[in-house]
Order: sequence, then structure tokens, then C-alpha cells
Amino acid sequence: MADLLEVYRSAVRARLLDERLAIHARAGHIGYHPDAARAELVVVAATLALDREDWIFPTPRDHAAALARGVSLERYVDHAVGNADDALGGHGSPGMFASRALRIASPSVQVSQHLTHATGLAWAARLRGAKEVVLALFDETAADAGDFHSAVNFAGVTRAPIVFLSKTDGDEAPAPDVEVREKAVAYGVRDDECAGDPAAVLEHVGEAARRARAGEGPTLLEVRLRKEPDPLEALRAALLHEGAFTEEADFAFRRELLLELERATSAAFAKPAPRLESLFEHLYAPSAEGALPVHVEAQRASLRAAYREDPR
Amino acid sequence: MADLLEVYRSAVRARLLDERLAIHARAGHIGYHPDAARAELVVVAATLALDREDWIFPTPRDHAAALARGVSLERYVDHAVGNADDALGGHGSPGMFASRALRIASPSVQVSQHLTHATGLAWAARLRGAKEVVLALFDETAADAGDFHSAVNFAGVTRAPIVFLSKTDGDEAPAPDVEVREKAVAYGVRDDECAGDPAAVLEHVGEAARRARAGEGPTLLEVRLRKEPDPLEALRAALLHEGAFTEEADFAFRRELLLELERATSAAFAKPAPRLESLFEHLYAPSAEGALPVHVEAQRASLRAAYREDPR
Amino acid sequence: MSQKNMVKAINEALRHEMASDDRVVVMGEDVGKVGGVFRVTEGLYDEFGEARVIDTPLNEGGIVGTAIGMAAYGLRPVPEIQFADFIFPAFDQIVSEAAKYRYRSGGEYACPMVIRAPIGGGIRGGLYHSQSPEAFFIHTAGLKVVCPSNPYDAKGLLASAIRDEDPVLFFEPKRVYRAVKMEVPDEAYTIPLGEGRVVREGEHVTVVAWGAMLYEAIAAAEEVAAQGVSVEIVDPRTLWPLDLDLIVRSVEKTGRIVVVHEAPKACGFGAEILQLVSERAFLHLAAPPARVTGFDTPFPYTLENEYLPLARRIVPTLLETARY
Amino acid sequence: MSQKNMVKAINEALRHEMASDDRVVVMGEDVGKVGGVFRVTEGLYDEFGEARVIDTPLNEGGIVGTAIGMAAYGLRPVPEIQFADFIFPAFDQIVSEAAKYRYRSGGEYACPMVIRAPIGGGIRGGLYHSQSPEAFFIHTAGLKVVCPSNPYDAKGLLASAIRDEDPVLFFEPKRVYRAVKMEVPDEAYTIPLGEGRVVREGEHVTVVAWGAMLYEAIAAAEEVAAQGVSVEIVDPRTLWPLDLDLIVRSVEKTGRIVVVHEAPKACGFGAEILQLVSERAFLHLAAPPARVTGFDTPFPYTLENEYLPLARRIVPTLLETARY
Ligand SMILES: Cc1ncc(C[n+]2csc(CCOP(=O)(O)OP(=O)(O)O)c2C)c(N)n1
Ligand SMILES: Cc1ncc(C[n+]2csc(CCOP(=O)(O)OP(=O)(O)O)c2C)c(N)n1
Ligand SMILES: [Mg+2]
Ligand SMILES: [Mg+2]
Repeated sequence: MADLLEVYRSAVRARLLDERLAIHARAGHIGYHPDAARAELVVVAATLALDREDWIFPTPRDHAAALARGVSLERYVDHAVGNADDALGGHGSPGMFASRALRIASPSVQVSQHLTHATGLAWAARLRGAKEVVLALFDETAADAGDFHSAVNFAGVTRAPIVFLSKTDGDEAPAPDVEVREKAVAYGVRDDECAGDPAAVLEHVGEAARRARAGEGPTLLEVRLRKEPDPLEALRAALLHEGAFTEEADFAFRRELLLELERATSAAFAKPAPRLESLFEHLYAPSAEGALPVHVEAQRASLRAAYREDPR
Repeated sequence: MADLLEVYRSAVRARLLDERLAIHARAGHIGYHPDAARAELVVVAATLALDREDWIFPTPRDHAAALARGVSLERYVDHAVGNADDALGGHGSPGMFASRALRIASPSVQVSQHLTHATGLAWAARLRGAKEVVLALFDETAADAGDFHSAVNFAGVTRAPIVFLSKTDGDEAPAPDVEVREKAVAYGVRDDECAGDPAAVLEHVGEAARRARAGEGPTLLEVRLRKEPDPLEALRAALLHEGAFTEEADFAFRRELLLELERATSAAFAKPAPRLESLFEHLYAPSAEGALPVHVEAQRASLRAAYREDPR
Repeated sequence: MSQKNMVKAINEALRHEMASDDRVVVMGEDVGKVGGVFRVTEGLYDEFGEARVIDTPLNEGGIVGTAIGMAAYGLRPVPEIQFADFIFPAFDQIVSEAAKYRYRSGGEYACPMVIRAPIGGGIRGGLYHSQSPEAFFIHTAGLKVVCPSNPYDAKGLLASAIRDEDPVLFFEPKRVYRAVKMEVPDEAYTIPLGEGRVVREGEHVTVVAWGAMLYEAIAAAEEVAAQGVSVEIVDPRTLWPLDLDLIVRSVEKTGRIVVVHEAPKACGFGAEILQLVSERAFLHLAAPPARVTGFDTPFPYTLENEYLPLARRIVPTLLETARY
Repeated sequence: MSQKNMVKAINEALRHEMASDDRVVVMGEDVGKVGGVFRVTEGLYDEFGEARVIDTPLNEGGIVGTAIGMAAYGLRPVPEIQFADFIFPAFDQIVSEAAKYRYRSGGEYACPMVIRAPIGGGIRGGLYHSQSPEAFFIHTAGLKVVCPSNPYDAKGLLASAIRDEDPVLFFEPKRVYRAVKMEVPDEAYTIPLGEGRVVREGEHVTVVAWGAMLYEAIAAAEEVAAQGVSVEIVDPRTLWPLDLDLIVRSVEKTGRIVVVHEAPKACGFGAEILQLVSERAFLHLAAPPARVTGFDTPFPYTLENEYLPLARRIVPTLLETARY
């Protein structure tokens, strides 16, 4: 199992990325930046509790999952900027990073819709006899939305191998006075809860994933996050105290990251925007001949004509 | 409180109506007929457990509620036929009978959508300080649909004065293995259950309505219906046994109803279809000058032109 | 080769695709043991088992949403919606998710699935068993929309739709399901998406019609033929992407065009087809492009035949357009 | 009378209607204490209290569905959807229920409500904070659709919408919210639904544009004026029912028409407007009716200004149409 130091290191990357991109968002350099809202430790720990062939369905705030799976800061910043190197071709808005190779699904901006996709993928894996497990992340308010109901219900019916993880804001009272975990019973799904500290998350997600893999069905896990005091700071203090690293080493680690971020952002902003024609790519699968549908081709041509002198 | 004899008499009306309209549906005289599926006793008892100023949100199968509130067989058959006397102007399909005067809401064909309307109306009544209560009927499968989730959740949050009544098919196993009443906890709503016999329904609905009226919030009541043996037959036998009526009296009562139905259906089929122009009525509220919007007026005129020789 | 109706033809296409590609799964409300409300999936459950012919809870958003996840995994789900009228609980999943899944992920993920649903009126089903929602999906970039008018086309188009790499809405005219029989090969075959068909050649007016209304267009054409008006009829078969070239070629010949559809007029597909023709063949138009459609009201129960653009309502527009 | 932006103007309309009619209630996600994501409902909670300015759970279907019930009871709910992109979870309630509530009940029940939602691009919000879904609702019989382009119109149209007896979709161009200021009376007033406005008079081409794109049309008109092309611009303000007479009168004068909108082209409102004009003014048309619109792709993140029909893309179509 991953150790806390590994969790810490990934979470710090996510945090420093947040701090940097928040500046660029405020300055209007990028559209906006959905930050981790101090849940990065939970997301990283949940990610590391899985096997690499397991699938993650993040919300747009959960870039920490991608980072924990090895996405470089530069790759993520390219995405946030939406430049020519953006893995999403400048199509997806910030936070919609997705990677089939890393088994990170395309996050939905409509709160909770990705949860139903997650159930479907888990179910498909099970139908195909695979041992893959799915982790679906959400913020507790998403439990009010319609697709939470569909997703957990279908998971209960199909016994799909999935862990629904609610990042519950422990500082906000639920309305009505019902915890997310209490909703599991409505769907015949096992529920569980733990505090937002990474050791607990590693353990509870690990256990829920083990059950799912063993064919014991879905779990609705409620992670109760306290955002004050900053949980990342608390972990840092604990690791320092344990001697996992020294102040100096941590400082050096962070400075290295800041330099990496500096390089990543400078590079990302220096890159050109995607080509004009990229607007029409990935609408449909490319046809054998590479031709666009007639109506799309006409629109491409009209855009090109309006931007005749534009080198893009 | 209503007595069982009253329930019985209303339910028999509904049953005989069902039998008659089923024939006309099979023969293609009407589009189709959503019958009560042996739940008429439950629907009638629930209706009679309410005050007359309370509101009912039925499904298309719950015509027994309208009958119990005094709708004549002729009025209902006019609706099923969709003739010129249909209260819905030939617009609503069979089962969509609605009456503001009787406080019977417009049923949704999309399973469960009316439940959210019911919550909204109950909430509005409470916001306005009225003492009116809402009864929302549904079949248990509707709990899978998205609007069940919205409706009960909003009711839980607002403490709206509403009784959700699940007509649960006691002969079918739920999937997953969760009873509808168990879903109440997910929304912080009180749950209750009873068997499908009318005395129990009168009592449980009456009690839930009393709580709602007293500001104690919503109830999700699961009524477990057994359709075999026929519950209406069982009640008849019990009432006969108690001496509530004689075989002869029951026979006479039913013969009277059959004659009434005969008159109602003959009359309904003899009536003309709605006027051609009625197609365009009740699309929007009539304007002060009675004029239709320009585009609608053009369509009305084109229809009239195509049916120039048609007297309707 | 034997006489088959559309229900049988679609059932065969499903069976062939399932047999030749084990990624294909069928899912929906009562599609398994019951074989679907219209019996289109009959026998598939027995043949392929519950892992590939899946009965789901009553929740269309859940059906399409889980199908998206299944497609992302690599399956080829073919969800059924009992009536197109009930597609709206799944609208968000179709429009916000399925349609944009490939685009928004820059091609990391795709969403190959075919959503089957019966459309159209004529069975006295009233407001919620009669609608024709194709325009909603044509307006949503990223989808393809198919509507066959006969058993042969249905079988070949469904095979193509299932083999397609992108989400396809496959609308089946329920009034045609058992009303039309024709020779349909027993073996599998495909008809490419995006290719229309000239159903009847003519000189004076082009009519574009699909699904059940094609037969009304034909009836109207017969009627006006007696009055010397010769009508060419095009069935686009795939509504989107549209075989516009075929339509434009016809209009270049006739100089006149009428579109017929059941859906309401305002922002219906007729407006799009006709505006495309105005853009491409303006100088060929000898009369205003015209439409005969359902009215801009909900679908009524009693007066459905008056609401629908049946031959009786098509004829006057054909004559007017021809004589303009 | 003072200089106000659209946010302020809408806020005032809400306040006036709430003050003069106690049936009016505002509801939505964070519309209460927070005052809405765009602060349009700011101050209403303090003034009218939590019984009339209602914070709801995150569930648009629930918001519109409960609003339907409230309207049936006799209230006048004004639900807010945070972004028009998030209207789709409520699509079934709007399209299947609200739009048909009066019709299907033969007038027993009505559904007076105004669904407010910000629409349009230009804030770098990407796929799900930028869309313009008006065509979906125009295609749905029973609804009215409004889209003001400036603070004055917004205030007067919203008052009319709230007093209307039927469901109205009130789309607010978010890019205009704070970008345009003008003199707006402090007191309440109404602008009738269904009346367009000639924004600029001209001779050679009629342009129909609304919301944020009106300003692009004006910019394009200025640009082509220098080349001798005189453009008349009509802002329909109420998209549906459309003030077609106003547009037709303009086209009878100019003989040419171009529609501009942000939404995708296929089955967009442009097709409907232009087809209506082809039907009503065919013999006046000296050039093909034309559209400049968003493309038939999802709304992109990076290249949004290329996607949007900004002046740069309008100008060539104006010139082509004028010189046809
Ligand atoms: C279907 C849908 N409706 C609305 C939104 C807009 N939205 C994004 S997050 C959010 C909820 C914010 O509340 P919470 O999850 O508690 O986050 P917090 O503000 O506490 O960080 C909303 C309404 C959305 N993304 N999807
Ligand atoms: C949203 C929606 N989807 C589908 C339907 C079609 N439909 C009507 S009732 C029903 C379910 C039938 O199951 P159940 O309630 O158990 O009734 P039973 O067949 O047992 O009488 C379905 C799928 C619908 N009315 N609404
Ligand atoms: Mg929160
Ligand atoms: Mg059942």
C-alpha cells in the first residue's frame, strides 16, 4: 500500500498547481480553475488505494487523481491553458482532463452525471469478466442531483464493482438532516464512512475496492472532510514530527515543484493556440477518407475564409 | 371517517368502469385505457381519508380518486372517448383526467414527474399558510425514476404537507432488495406501511394527512397490495358477511351501475368529436382580444382550408 | 429472403450484430424476458442471455448514462427507450454527455451507442406515445439521427448504426412497425448512414419525407398526379448528417420543394432542410419552399389525424407549390 | 431614471413584481442568501424573506417540477437556472410538463412561471457555461421564449413575462450582464411580449440578431457601411412567438436577410426565421436568406471567439448577401 509520504508528495503537487492556476485564472490568462478545495489528500489517497488498471471518474476539481497517476504539471497546465499541446485539443474546459491510458474518465460538469457513467463502466467490466474496479468521486451536494439516484440505484441492481466516494464538507450541515452515507440503504448498497485523513482513506477505499473486486458489490463511502485547519498542513506537521523528512528537504521539494510549475506555465503560455481546423476535430470519428460531413466541411471552409490572413 | 361501505361502493364503480372501458379499448373504440389494476380500493380509501380541500396527484391509473370525489361515469367516459364534452377538450389521453374544482391534479404519463409537482403544490400551500394537504399516488416502480428522488428530497427539505403513497405490487420482488419505504430515510422523511386493505389505508393515510396538516411534515407510505385473491371480492364477501348489504342489494347496485355505464358509453360515443379549432385551444391563455399568436392562427387557417367541407 | 415487417427486420439486425460482435449489448425497460413493449427484442434474451440483453430499472437517464460508461469501456450498447416521448429523462445524458464525449475529451474517449426508440403518431396514443423529437437531436452537435421508413432500410441502417463509432439516435416509426411488409434478406447487410433514396421520380415538385409520413407523401403524390402534377419523393433515411446533395439535385430539376414531417413546425427539421436548399439552390427555386407538418401544439388525443400531416393536408400544398 | 446594467435592471423587475404581487416567488440554487452566481437576485432575500426567495437543493428537475406545482396552486414562481447549460436536467419537466400543462388539462390547470437562465459565450466558460439552447424550447409548443439585449428591454420584458399566464423561458445574455449600461427608469414598466424592435434602419440587408450578438451585428453593420452597404437590424426581443410581421416588412424593403445566432446552425432558430421569411416574402428575396451562427460542434474552450459569430464572420456574409 502507498505510504503517507507518497500521498503527501502528490498532494503538494496538486496544491501548488492550484495556487498557481488560481493566479492565472484571476488574471484572466485562463478561463477559470476548479481547484481541489483542500480535498487533494483525499483524492490522492483514494487514487493510490487502487490498482493501476482500476478506473477513476473524477469531478473537474479532482486533478489530483491525474497527478497521482503520473500526469506532469506541464501536461495539466497545457490543458488548463487549452493550447496546441492540450490533450483535449482545447475543447474541454479546465478540469475536464481525461486520459484513456491512465484510465481517468472524462469528468462531467453537470454535477453527478459522471456517476452513472461510472456505474456503467464498472458493470461492463464485470460483464466482461475483468477484475477492474471503479472509483467515482463527487462532492456531497451532488447527491441531490438526479444522476446520483440513477447511478447508485443501477449499481445496487447490478452489483457493479464500484466505490462511490463522497467528499463531504464536514463544515456544512446537510439539508435535510441526512448524511450521504445514509442514502445507501435506499439502493441496497453497503455504506461506509471515514474521516478525511489520508491513512483512513487509503484503508477504507482499499477495503471497498477489495470487496468490489471480489464480487461483493458497490460501496457508498462518505469521507468527512474538515477544511480547517488545512489538512495538508496537518499531514506535513505529522510527517515532519515522525521524521519522514526535514524542513529543509520539504523546502527543497517545494522549491523544485515551484520551478517545475514556472517552467510548465511559461512553456504553456508560450505555445500557440490549437489550429483553427481543430474546432471541427473529434466531433465524429474520422471517416476512412478523412472527410468531414458535408455540413461541417462547409462550416470549416467558411471559418477558414473569414480568417484568411490568420496563420493558424 | 368514511366507512368501508362507502369505499366499497366507489371501488365497484371504478371496477365496472374498468371492465367496460377495457372492452372499448380492445375494440379500438378508444385509444387505450389505463385501468386500476385492482388497486381501486386503495385509491378510494386514500381519497376518502382526506378532506375535500386536500389535493390529489393521481397516476393515469387512478381514476378511482376522481370517481370517489364525485365525477360521474358519464364525465369520465366522455374523457376516455375524448369527445366534444371531454373536460380536457380531447387533448389529454385516457387517464389524464384533471379537475381544479375537485382538486385533482393533471396526471403525468412520464412516470413519477407528477410527484415533484405534488411537492411543489404542498409547499406552496404551506408558504401561503393554508391547511391543505397533498396526496401523491404512484406505482412502486416509479421510485426508480428520477423525479421520485427530486420529489421526496424537496419534500424532506421543505417539510411540505404531503403523503406519498406507493401502490406496491406485493406479488413482485423489489430489485434491488429494497422496499420503497426504506428509501424514506435517504430524504429525512417519515416512512410507514400498511397492507392494501381499505381499513388500513383509511387509517394510515388519515394519520399521515393529520401529521402533514399539523406541520409535522411528509410521509412516505408504502401500501402493499396483494392482487390475488381479488381484494374487491374479499371486501364484498366481508361486507356481505357482516350484513352491510344482501346479495340482492349488491346485485341491484351493480345492475344500476351497469345501466348507468350503458347510458354513459352510448351517450359518449354518440357525441361528436371536438371541433377542429379546438386543436389550437388551451395552448396559451386566451389573449384579451381572443386572437391566437400569428403562427398558430396561420396553422388554424390551413387546417380549416384542408377541411373546408367538414362541418366540425 | 422472405416477407418481413419492420419489427422482424430490426430484430434480425440486432441478432446478427450481437452474434458477430460480442461487444454489442441490448438494454432497456423490459427488453429481456418480455422482449420489449413492441416485441422488437423478442428472443434475444433466450439466445444471448441476461448479460447481453439487460432489463434495467425504470430510469431512462440511468439507462443512457450507464450505456455511456459501457461504451467508454469498449462495449457497443444498444439501449431501447420504450417510446421516444420518454427520452426526455435521458435528455441531459444524451445532449450534455454522449454527444460531447468524444469532442470534450479530444478523442480520448468515444461513445459508440445506438439509442433505439419508436416515434410518431397514428396509434391513438395521445400526447406521450406519439411525439417525433428528431429536431432536438439534430440541433445537438455530435449525434447522428436515423429514421427508416421500411423493413429493408431498417435492417441495413441499424447494422450500420451499431457499427458506427459515434452515438446514433435510431427512431423507428411505430405506425410502420407491422403495417408494411416486404422482401428482406435473411443474411446481414448494411446501408451506409448519410445516404438518402429517391423513392419516386417526378418533374414538378420535390417532396422530402421520412418514416410513416413517407406513405402519406406517396398517397398525396398519387392524388396530384391525376391533376397533372408529377412529384419526386426523397426519403433521406439518415436525417443527420443529411444527404443534402441528393435533395439539391432533385430541386435543381423540379425547382420546387415541400418537406413533410410529424413534429411541430417551429424549429422542426423541415425548416433546416428548406433553409439549406435556399442556401444551395436559391436560383433554382421557382416557388417558396414549403412545409406540411404537425402543428405547434402538443400532440392531441382525439384529433390526431387532423394534427398529422396526412395526404389530405399535403395535397393542397403540393398543388399550390406546383402552380405558384 | 439612472444608468443601470442588465443585472440591476433584472433585479429591479424582480423586486417590483414581488412587491406588487405576493404570489411571485424566486427560487433556485443559491438565489437566496448568496444572491445568485451572477448576483441577479441580490437583496431580495433580505427584503422578502426565505418564504419568497427560496434556496433549493442542487436539482434542476426538482426546481422546475416543484415550481409547476406551485404555479398550479396559484403562485407565480420565477425559478433561476444557474447557467442555461444546466437546464437539461429539467428538460423533461419543462418540455413534457410545463409546456403541456394547460393544453393537456383542457385549461383546468395552467403553468404561469418564468424560468430565468443566463445564456451565451464569451466568458471563457467552455462547453457547459456558454450554450444557447433557445431552439429546443421554440420547438416545444406551449412555451414562450424571451432574450433581451439591453437593460431597458430586460426590465420591461421580465415584468411582462412574470405577469404572463403561461411558462416563459427568459434567457439573459451573460456577456451583456455588466458590459452594457443605459438609462433605465426606476419605476416599474412593461414591454409587451412578441414585439420586436428595429435597432438600426437601413436599405440593403436586414439582419436579425438578439442578445449579445446584436452588438456584433451592429459592429458588422458599421464596418460594411464604409463599403456602401446599409444594414437594417431587427432585435426580435421575444424569440417566440416571433414578431414576424416586423421582419417581413423589413425584408420587403431590403430584399435580403441574414440571421445571426450563437447556437449551432442545424435546426437553430435561424433556420426557422429564414424559412418563415421565405414563405411570407419569397418574391421580395433578391438573395438567398443567410445565417451566421455557432458551428455544429460543441462549444469549445479555447477557440470560442472563432466559434462565435462575431463581426468578423458576419461581415463577409453581409457583403455577399448585399452583392448577390
Ligand atoms: C446540474 C448542475 N447544476 C448546477 C451546477 C453549478 N454548480 C457547480 S458546483 C455547485 C454546487 C456548489 O456547492 P458545493 O458542492 O457545496 O460546493 P461549495 O460551493 O460548497 O464549494 C453548483 C450549483 C452544475 N455544475 N451542474
Ligand atoms: C419515464 C417513463 N418511462 C417509461 C414509461 C412506460 N411505462 C409505463 S408503466 C411502466 C412500468 C410498468 O411496470 P410496473 O409499474 O411494475 O407495472 P406493471 O407492468 O407491473 O403493471 C413503464 C415502463 C413511462 N410511463 N414513463
Ligand atoms: Mg458545499
Ligand atoms: Mg409491476
